[in-house]
Amino acid sequence: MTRSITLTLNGTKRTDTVEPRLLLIHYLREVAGLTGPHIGCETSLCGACTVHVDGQAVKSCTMFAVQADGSHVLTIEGLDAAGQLDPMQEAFWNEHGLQCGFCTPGMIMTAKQIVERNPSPSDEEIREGLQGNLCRCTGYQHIVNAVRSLSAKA
Amino acid sequence: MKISGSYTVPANRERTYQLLQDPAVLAKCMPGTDHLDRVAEDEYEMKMKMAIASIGGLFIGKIRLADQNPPESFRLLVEGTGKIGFLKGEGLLNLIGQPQSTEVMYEGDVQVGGTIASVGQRLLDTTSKMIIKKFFEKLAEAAIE
Amino acid sequence: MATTTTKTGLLVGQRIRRREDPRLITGTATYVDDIQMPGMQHACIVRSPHGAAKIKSINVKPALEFPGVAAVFTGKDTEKVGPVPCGSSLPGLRVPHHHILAMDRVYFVGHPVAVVVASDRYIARDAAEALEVDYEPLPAVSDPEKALAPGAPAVHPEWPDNTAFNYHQDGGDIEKAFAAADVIVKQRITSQRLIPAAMETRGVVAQWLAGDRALTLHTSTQVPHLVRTLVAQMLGLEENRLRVITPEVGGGFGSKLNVYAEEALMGFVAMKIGKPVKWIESRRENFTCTIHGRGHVDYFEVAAKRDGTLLGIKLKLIQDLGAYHQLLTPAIPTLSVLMMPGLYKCQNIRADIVGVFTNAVPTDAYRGAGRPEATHGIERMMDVLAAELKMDPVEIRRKNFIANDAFPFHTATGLVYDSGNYAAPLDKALETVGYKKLRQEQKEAREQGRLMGIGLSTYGEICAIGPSPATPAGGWESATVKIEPSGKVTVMTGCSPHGQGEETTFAQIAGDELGVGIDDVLVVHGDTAIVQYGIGTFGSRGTAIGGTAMYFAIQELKEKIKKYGALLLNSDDVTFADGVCTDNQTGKSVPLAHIAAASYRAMKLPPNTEPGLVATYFWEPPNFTFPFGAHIVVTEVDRDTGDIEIKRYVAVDDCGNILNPLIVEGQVHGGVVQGLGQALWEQAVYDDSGQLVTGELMDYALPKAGNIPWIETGHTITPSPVNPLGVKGVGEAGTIGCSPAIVNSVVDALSPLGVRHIDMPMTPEKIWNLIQAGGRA
Amino acid sequence: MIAQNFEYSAPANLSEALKLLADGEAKALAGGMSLIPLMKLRLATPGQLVDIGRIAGLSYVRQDGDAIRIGATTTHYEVQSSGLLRASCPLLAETADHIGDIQVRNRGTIGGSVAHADPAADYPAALLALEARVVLVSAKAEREMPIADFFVDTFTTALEPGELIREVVVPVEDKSAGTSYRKVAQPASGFAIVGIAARVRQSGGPSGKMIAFARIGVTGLAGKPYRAINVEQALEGTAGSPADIQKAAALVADGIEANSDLHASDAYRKHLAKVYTMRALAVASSRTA
Repeated sequence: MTRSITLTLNGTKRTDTVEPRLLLIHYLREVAGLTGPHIGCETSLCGACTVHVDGQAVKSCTMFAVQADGSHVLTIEGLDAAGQLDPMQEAFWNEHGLQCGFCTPGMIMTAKQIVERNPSPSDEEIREGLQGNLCRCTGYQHIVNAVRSLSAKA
Repeated sequence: MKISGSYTVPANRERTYQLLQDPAVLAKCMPGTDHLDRVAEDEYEMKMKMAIASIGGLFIGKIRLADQNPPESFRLLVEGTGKIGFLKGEGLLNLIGQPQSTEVMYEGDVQVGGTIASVGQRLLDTTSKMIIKKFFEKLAEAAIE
Repeated sequence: MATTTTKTGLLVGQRIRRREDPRLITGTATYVDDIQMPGMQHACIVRSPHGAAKIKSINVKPALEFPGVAAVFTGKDTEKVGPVPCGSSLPGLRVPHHHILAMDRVYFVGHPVAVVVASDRYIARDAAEALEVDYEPLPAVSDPEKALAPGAPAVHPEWPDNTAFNYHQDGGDIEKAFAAADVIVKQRITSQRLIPAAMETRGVVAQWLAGDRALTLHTSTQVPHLVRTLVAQMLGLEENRLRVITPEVGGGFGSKLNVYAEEALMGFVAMKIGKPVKWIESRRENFTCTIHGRGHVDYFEVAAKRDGTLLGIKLKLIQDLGAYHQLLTPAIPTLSVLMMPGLYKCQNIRADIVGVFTNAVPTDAYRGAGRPEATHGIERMMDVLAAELKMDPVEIRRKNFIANDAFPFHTATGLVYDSGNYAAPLDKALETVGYKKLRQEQKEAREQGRLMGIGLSTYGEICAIGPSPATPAGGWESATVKIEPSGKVTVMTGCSPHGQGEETTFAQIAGDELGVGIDDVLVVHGDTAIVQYGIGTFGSRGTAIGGTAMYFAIQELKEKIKKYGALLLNSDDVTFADGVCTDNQTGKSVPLAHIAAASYRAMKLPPNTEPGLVATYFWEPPNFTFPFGAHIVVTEVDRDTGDIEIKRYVAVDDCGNILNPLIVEGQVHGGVVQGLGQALWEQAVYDDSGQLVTGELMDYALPKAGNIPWIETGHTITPSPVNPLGVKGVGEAGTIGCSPAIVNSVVDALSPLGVRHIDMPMTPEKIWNLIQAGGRA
Repeated sequence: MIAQNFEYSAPANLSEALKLLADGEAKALAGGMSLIPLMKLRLATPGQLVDIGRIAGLSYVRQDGDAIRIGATTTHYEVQSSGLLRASCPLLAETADHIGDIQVRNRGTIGGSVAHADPAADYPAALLALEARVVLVSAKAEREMPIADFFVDTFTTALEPGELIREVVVPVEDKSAGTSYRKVAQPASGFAIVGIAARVRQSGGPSGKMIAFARIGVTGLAGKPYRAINVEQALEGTAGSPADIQKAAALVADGIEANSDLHASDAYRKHLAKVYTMRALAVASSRTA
């Protein structure tokens, strides 16, 4: 009942044998050994597991790893692969867009998608864009500041 | 969860009452149930294969008829347990004779527990209404047969 | 004690981005679920689906038969493990024996019944589903007032009245106060059950090294040392054989200020199977098994003179405890009583608490822990009273504020408020929001039939918890400061932060005190094998107590630095400042790194001085601190739908000196939004059979980015004299100030309809019903 | 969090997929936004999944005369960002804006959503107002039906075992039409407590403007989405004044057995439906040319 899948994870191709029911988040964390994408719920609402699959922000808890066969998967770990923080990571740091940090990797991946699609979003558009990512610490304001700070630069 | 409502069955009161006491008819009306196994006077065991869209599961439970006052009223007690949760319901059914039919008025309380209770809140009301509707539709079919 | 006024250093007082962030923004931080160990097993806990039931039998065989299952344990196996501890004591408190796994009865949905251990989490989950438990469901009761009614189902059969304790407190002469009153107002006010919902659920990794008789628990907690002491007791293990490591913790808000059954259970499992074991709580488990907060029904009576002077406050408080006591469960409502008079000089109080068992998960400390309930009560009552007397809510508050020259102020509840200038944040908030103009706008809005509201709260809180006599398990904090041979500084704090940024703020203080750069300071926490005994992070205590302990350790070190400096400079008149020791006579100086190296090389020692530069300080605070502030909220209610729009949110807080404005703002924002959650959406709902019907994020509404207002923050600064840093604490301020301000605003909006009070959460439907009923619903 | 095990296949083309689905035992998986959460909670335990998400040629938005054909696996994001739909069927694109969140819209598909028939889903309101049609295929046959016939009951559709939605067909909107989707979202899950899709056209006669055509789709209110024909009829032929709209909107919940849950009682839902019908109609009217 297992299947072989091949995908490009943060720029590196890898092949693994997985059960069809293995969620992409569990694949990333337990098979590929990543620690960035997190699990904060089981109803696909918290967004802590957000990664990009072929350039699209998705909740990796709501996708089976087999569905990502042949895809390019980018996680938070892939953002600073060149040793340089991604501007969005830098923005979260500068604006204190995180406290406990648990939602942060998913939040950053969604934030990146927001500005990729709309380089100068309004506050309202930023907030709407973050509806699928829950944060219990920050009250979101500094996160909105972080995303906006980047859009101003763009 | 409180439920109440009424449904009109195309049969006279005596026949409607009879149908509602008949385990073979009840089995037909309960969605996903093949048959009822009698375990005591007016008490039956059942296996119910629930399937509402993608949501599904096997429930094993009991159904009991009580406080019979033919052909006017009786009490229906249902309980079932499955992997996705359990339910326990009790309802009073009042039969009111109409010229060509019988109005069955029901009023009761259903307790739902387990996974379905903690994650399925927004679906309980709609789906229970649907199940009740299907029950009476089948009953109506049985009445015409 | 000497207090610095707002002192801005090179580091202290600056908006410095956090030192902990690089690992968090790159996804390389280690939370419990990130820990992997060779041979590690995974646990899945089987839990009660019933609010109350007898366990007739458990069949573990189908679970054990799954390939990959290592073990299954039930209550019989863990019977000898000590009970989950209750750390608070009240006279006559009834404490049910809280087994780590249920014995013959379950008391709430989620009650752990068995644990299945397998080689991976998927198998553990499959096997757990196969395990068979035969229950006999029993009647349950989940509403505390219903639980007190005669004939209610008994949560614990041995206590049919469901009463865990009665607590009474008097201050002043309440009878006289009420006899002298021109007006008495009464109101029932609830603070609904809330789910803390830290984004990281709880989790434990336990490892037992039989040869060393050593157990290591990695657990997501706010109190690693307390977990060590108490779990060791539960397991019958010598305390020094248990090491507790708190890796990165993804939020707590009080829900991880506890010792849980699962922490001992994983220790038990690891010891039994001889392999490491991991348990990660699911979100549904988090909702049903991790403590809830609030759960108050309060009956307030306030006596006043016609001019608005408060004379006395009576409170009958019904506390929903849940089925058991967790660590602090019964103590939480007593904090509410302490804070009853708020910022007002009212000296007559009476409080009666009844603690009620219900078929629900225990309540315990959730952000604010007892103080938000108290503040919500008094701040609502001030508005109820103002409405009765037709006074402006600002004026009635000013009239009753404790005067600036009255500090330290002894309250009727036995506290001594450290310092305060209560009008200052109120004035600033009023000015920021443009109060006079707003009232004019409101008048015009009302003429147009619009429902516009202006609400405020002037809140006070008890922070820096706390002096040991007032805190179960001790209220001091510890720090060890080591200046390494290279001059780099390592701080080990007994606090165990989880998002508060203490790695940064502590480094700011240490950097300024020792004259080193922020990157020269490393702050270490959360490992009982490395860090000296400590208490933890909760009750807005981290900086005020933990930071102060570090401050004093540094002062000791500075003395030692000067001795070595004097030795190296061959002088007996030196000062240490900005990282160098200077001969006051010659002006010659030696940097800290040289001094540190010399202290470890120890070629020559100053008189009566040991080698090395290490100091440990345990600081016992002489008092709590008492921050305060004013929040003003402008709302407009949609007549057609009952929707509440928050048009302005102004929060002016006074938390004493501010070490890092960026972090303080973040704490206020987060706190306010949790208060907003309570005011508008959040509520843990149990039905009559004890089912938690808000059992997932699908039905329990956490605030989202898109439905909250912009928060305008401001500060006034009234340093605390309790500690030399002059800080008070800010972790809970936002939450405490928020909910009454919002409710007051919406009540104000609906006041033309005669509305005097609304219970939280103020759902649109509730508001719409009030509008439909012309305020009488 | 962990689904029960299942067999998985990812056919490369539609006919292969239909073959695998033919016996009615396997369940089709598209974006998985409805199915996977249920599987994780083990509320759904299909033994076999056929992943239609990677079948080439099932994801498209294209104009075909006076209709726009939308392939079943077209994502909500593709719908909301489709220039063709924004220009020629803006109601559907606007409705997609309201579904879930960015991540859900990136994965969720129109076919999956419609086939799931969640009584609180957003699309059905718009599709009913648009009088859309669905094209269904099975290994044996292909058929097309009006969307109103497709939604049978709560989570129940006209899909036969082994049958798939192949495409959804919506009309190219008349340039003069004004449309709007207005929704009350449940604050926790984002599902519609009530969602109203409105579509109107005005005709200008010598005696002034008049509502010549109105279509109203309602979701969230009842066990299944429906078209509020009584509102449409009450409105058509009127001048479309606020009073006309109010009078017509008041009929939206007539004879409807409304849902009731933790988040909204039946009475409140019915009331919201009226208010939001007014609001959707007001916006739609303001958008008419």
